[in-house]
Amino acid sequence: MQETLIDQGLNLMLYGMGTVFVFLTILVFATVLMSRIVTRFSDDDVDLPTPQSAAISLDTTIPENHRRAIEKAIALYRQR
Amino acid sequence: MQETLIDQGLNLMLYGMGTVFVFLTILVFATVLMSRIVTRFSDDDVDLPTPQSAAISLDTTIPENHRRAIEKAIALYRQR
Amino acid sequence: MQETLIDQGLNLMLYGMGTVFVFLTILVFATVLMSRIVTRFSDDDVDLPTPQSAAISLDTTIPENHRRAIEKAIALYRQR
Amino acid sequence: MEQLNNLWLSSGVAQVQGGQLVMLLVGLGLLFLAIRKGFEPLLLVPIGFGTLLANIPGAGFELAPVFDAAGNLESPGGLLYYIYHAGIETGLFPLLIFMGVGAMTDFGPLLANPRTLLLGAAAQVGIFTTVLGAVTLGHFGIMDFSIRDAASIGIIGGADGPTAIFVTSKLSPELLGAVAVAAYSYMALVPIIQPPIMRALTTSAEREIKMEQLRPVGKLEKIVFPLTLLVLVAFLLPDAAPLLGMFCFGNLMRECGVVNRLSDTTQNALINVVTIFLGLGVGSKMSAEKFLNLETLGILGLGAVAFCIGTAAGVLMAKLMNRFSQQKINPLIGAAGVSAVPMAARVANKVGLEANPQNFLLMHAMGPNVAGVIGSAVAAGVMISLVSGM
Amino acid sequence: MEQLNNLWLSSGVAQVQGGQLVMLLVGLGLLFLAIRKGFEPLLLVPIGFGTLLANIPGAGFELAPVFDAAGNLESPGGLLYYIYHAGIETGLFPLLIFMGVGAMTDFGPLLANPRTLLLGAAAQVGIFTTVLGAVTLGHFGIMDFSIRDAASIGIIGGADGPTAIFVTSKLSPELLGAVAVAAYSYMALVPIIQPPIMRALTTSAEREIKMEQLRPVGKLEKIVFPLTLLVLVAFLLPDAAPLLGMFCFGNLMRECGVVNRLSDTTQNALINVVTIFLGLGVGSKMSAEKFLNLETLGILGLGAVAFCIGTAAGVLMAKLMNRFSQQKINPLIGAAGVSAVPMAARVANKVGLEANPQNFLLMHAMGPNVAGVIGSAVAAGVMISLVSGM
Amino acid sequence: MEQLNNLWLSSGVAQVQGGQLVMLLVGLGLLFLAIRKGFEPLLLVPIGFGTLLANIPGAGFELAPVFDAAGNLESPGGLLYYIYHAGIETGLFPLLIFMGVGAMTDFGPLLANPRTLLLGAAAQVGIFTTVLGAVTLGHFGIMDFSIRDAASIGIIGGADGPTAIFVTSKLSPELLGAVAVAAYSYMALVPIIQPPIMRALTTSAEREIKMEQLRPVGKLEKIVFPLTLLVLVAFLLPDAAPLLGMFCFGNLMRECGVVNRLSDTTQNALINVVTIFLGLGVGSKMSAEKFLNLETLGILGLGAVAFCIGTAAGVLMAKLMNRFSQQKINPLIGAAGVSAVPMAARVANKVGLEANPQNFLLMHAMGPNVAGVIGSAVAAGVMISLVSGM
Ligand code: NA
Ligand code: NA
Ligand code: NA
Repeated sequence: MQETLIDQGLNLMLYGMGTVFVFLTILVFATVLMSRIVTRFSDDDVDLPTPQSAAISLDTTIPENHRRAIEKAIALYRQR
Repeated sequence: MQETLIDQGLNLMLYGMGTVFVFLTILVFATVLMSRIVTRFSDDDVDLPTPQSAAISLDTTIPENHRRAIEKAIALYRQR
Repeated sequence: MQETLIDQGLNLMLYGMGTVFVFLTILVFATVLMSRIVTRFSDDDVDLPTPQSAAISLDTTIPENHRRAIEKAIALYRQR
Repeated sequence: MEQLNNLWLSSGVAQVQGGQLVMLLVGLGLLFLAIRKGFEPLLLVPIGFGTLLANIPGAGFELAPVFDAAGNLESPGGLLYYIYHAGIETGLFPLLIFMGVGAMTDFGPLLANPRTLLLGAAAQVGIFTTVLGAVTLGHFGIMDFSIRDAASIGIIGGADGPTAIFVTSKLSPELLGAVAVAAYSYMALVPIIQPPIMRALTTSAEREIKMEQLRPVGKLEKIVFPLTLLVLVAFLLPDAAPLLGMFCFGNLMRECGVVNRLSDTTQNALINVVTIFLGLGVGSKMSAEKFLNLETLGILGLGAVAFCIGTAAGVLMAKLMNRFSQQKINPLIGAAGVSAVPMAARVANKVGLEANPQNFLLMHAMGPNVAGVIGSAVAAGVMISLVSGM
Repeated sequence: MEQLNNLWLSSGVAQVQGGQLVMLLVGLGLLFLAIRKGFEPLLLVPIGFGTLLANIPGAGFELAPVFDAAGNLESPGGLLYYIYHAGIETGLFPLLIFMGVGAMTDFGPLLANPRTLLLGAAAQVGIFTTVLGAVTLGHFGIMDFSIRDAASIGIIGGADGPTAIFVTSKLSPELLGAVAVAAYSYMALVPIIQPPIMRALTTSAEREIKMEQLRPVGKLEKIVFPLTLLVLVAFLLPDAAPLLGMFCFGNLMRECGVVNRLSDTTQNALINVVTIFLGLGVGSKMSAEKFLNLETLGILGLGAVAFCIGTAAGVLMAKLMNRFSQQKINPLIGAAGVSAVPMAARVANKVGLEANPQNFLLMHAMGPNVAGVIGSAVAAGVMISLVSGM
Repeated sequence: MEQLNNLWLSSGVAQVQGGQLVMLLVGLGLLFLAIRKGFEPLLLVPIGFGTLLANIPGAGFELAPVFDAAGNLESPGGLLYYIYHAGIETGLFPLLIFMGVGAMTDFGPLLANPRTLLLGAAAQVGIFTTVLGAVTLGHFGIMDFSIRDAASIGIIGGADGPTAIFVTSKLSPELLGAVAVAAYSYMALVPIIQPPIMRALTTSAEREIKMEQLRPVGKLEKIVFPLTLLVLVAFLLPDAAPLLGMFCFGNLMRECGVVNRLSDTTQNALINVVTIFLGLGVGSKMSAEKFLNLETLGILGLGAVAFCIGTAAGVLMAKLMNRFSQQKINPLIGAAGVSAVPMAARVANKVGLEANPQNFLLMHAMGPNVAGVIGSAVAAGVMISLVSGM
């Protein structure tokens, strides 16, 4: 059966809009469920670990250049 | 007519240097003209608009990492 | 002569470990030698020249964005 | 004299065609809008300048490289050629932008009120009614739109630049310039397009609805959410996986707290470089024969319609949800579901403040706002999959 | 109805295979280790997420592009395909990472005490005994390991991620996922793996040895050292030149003091971008058929053995050196010779503090630590050269 | 024993050729100049190190990749191969550098005194007289220079590294190493080359000329200028459009004020990364057979001549302009027309201060200085166009 362009457009609208709604509705439930589980299993938010390790010298949380910028900012400020 | 290498070089010099001078001379006039028009049409320099919008979260003028560096610099300085 | 897999492994171990040790041993001597020569030829460490030049506008030791971050940090701090 | 003649023949004045002249004006116009009017300058400055470069007669910015029989380079291609084929035709640049956008997105407001995902879904109605409009124009021969073109035009209604570029570069590359320009222009026009529609569809009482304060969202929830979304996408809608996968990856880097240096670079150097190239690459498709035709007018018109319908659908969906729920939603935040992050959320806030100067809707509107990004990425995945099979 | 069927067929649930499901769990497991347990998150977050993306059924992240007969693109490839082939298959990403690592490395402690280079050499024993273990498993048909596979597995013992990825992508690309995961996991486990071995092989008196303070190292020495190393590599071991050459280049940019802006970018934006892509690219090789087999178990087991032997060899070498030298070395710093910078040096410091709370070994351990990087790059060069000729 | 023999055969000592040895010394010499003498270190450190890497016997840094009949990779290429072919052969790296340089350039002083554009034009005389010198050497068989080579050598006189690399990679790739080294070396030597010429051609009275203070230039003028320049290029000289187009694009991003984050990245991360790769790629062309020959000596000699003539022409042009104008120009700023930004402007300032300690010429000299960049880009465009047609 030959589909006209309009048929194709209608199909696209129907299935497309349907998928968007179904997917996002499922996502609503999944999110609510996830939040409940997560909130129950973690008593508090503070319990996230500080990372123990990092690759070679990559472990500074403040990037090197920022650290330097900061130090220079402070040094400059003091000089004044 | 077969051109010698020197002919080619002379041609290159003649047309090349000519183009450079003609182009930059025109640019002088265009620049003067542009400056006059621009200065007339904008009474003042202050009238440049602040941009109204930006893409998703891209609108912070101070990049995020700088902002953080700044905040850390200030926090560090205060601690001392 | 057909080599077994184990022969290949033994060869790899023998020549590999040998190369690692020979190379790093040579490097020990080369480093000691280099340090002696360098320490003799440079009376002091302070004599390294400050670079005289740089390409177009590339000569700021503090990258532009850091400089700006610093200036903003100081300005912000003062405002408070 | 021969050289002089060659120089003249190679000059732009001798080579220029009317179309190129007009396109140069279009490029200047885009720069004017971007710089003077503040229209999404991060994209429209590169797109506008790319338009200029691509339409310089004889400059060869979009020439393909030429190789001899042995595969050696005879003459290199133009800059825009390389950018377009390496980054846009392959889809890499939009995906990297999505990674960066993910790293910049805070899902906190959405997680505090997941129902607002439905507002992000509703606003995608704009996409699909526009598809219908485009096929109607095509069906009656008014404009030369195929189903692939219609899908690319519809996605403008998603109000999401990289998504629009991703879809259009896959389905209708020749429309890329017009679609991208329309998408970013209307995103910039959100503060003008949306408020009248929002006011028309709501009563003053509705606009004054105060929403309860959002609950605080824990770090762990924020870490698990992008993974939840990715798993759902993996099982239900793999067609949307490229866009949403990179989006979730960026967001996970942001939230997990252990790769801050990667997240920083993603949000700054990487996304900035890719933005420049993406814009130039889009500009390279702004040639006269592709842009200066009736279809472009159709695209601009349909795009405006898409934005209006999407806005209306978001507002109406919020009103519908209020029928069935105790916790009332201010319908203004429904308009933020079109995405256009963060502009649409600000507009909702502003219109809300007009009705009630104490009513701050910004954080509430951020939920549907980011939901709209997810919604249009889903729509993009569905359309690419369905249209490819048609 | 046809469309609905198509949608269903294109959904992940309809396409998923058992192996993919397990690999998705593996990916989530890696993310858990990286985020919750702090296992080398900079690499394991991208690798873990890449594993998820590569195993989404029907998402096509690792599909190759399709060209028509005229060479025009018919359908673009997936993101992970481009990343893998452009950056990992070519070796570019590991080399750029090495440049960045060089720019982050301070050779000062090594220059102050060059003898510690021998500790870095000794720790590579772990690599080669592991090779022997792998060929033994292969020889007796217990596992399907070739000599190329054995070399790739051995390099895990080098405790150096980019080196392991560089070697494996050249010799046994199909093992890349397992080898990279093993390498980074064990690097993260150094604080658990090493201390018992270190304590077992040393007496309390040995652990209490105080080392004399390191002499200050001049700027000029630091500038000349990478050049000395490069010249030695050039003349004695060109096979190690790609890795060590880029390492020396990065270090020279760091130390020379006149290209700080290049060094800064190398240590930040550049290495961060490459790290993200390297991780995703490795993840793309984490497919069920390549990862879910007995060989992976063998690789994980042999990798653990390699780390243990390397640690032991470093400690024992230090004890051996003490036999022949007046200036005693605390044997704990020998364990830092496996590299795993800077973790192994910290572990040496910590175990030393247990024995004598006044004894700070960190700077002393940094010498063998960076020596271990050189040592495993040398081993990598030798193995690639020898194995390619076998 | 066989392995031992293989190891020996693969070692550098067994493979090294005299030429490589000398080139390693050349590389070390470039690094010495860059680090110790401060010769344009941002380019000469990568070029020098690239020279070392390219001349390590057996390291394969510039090997091409090998593919089997089915198109699969058999052995990957070397790092320098990929860098050269992706970024230099295509012209991408010089163009991106030009974008970054544009984003770093302030046209204010030029806009305040547009006449100084003529000084930037005059200084390009150095380029074309050098072309003439090179073809003369070629014509009489003294050196083996074609017209393409002569154009590449002449462009050294433009005192603009990326322009020289762009032209040479298009016209005479085999001369790339020598031309780039000459260009950057002489740019670094500007403080030594220029002052004697400037003093010889001016009277003390001329050197003491005080110029009136520059008028303030508005933001809008700075925004419109790059667009004006681009439009002129588009219509009159499309051959110069690639270089000047990217230059204008960078400058527009800088001045327009609405895309600061793009401009920042262009001036920092992006230009730094490209600079590293550009330098390494140029270094890859520093092989013995291409560099160690009489032609290199000729190139170095002609390059020096080009700088001297360019300097002289700039100074004389300023004196000529003073004949016809009321507002006197200090002829010292004519020397800044060779570009070599910002070095030549500083030299003009310094020589001016010697004559009159109250006379600050720096800002006045920045006008001809940036005009010199435009001038040599124009010359580059003309030469590429004319030479390609010869
Ligand atoms: Na949207
Ligand atoms: Na190691
Ligand atoms: Na110049």
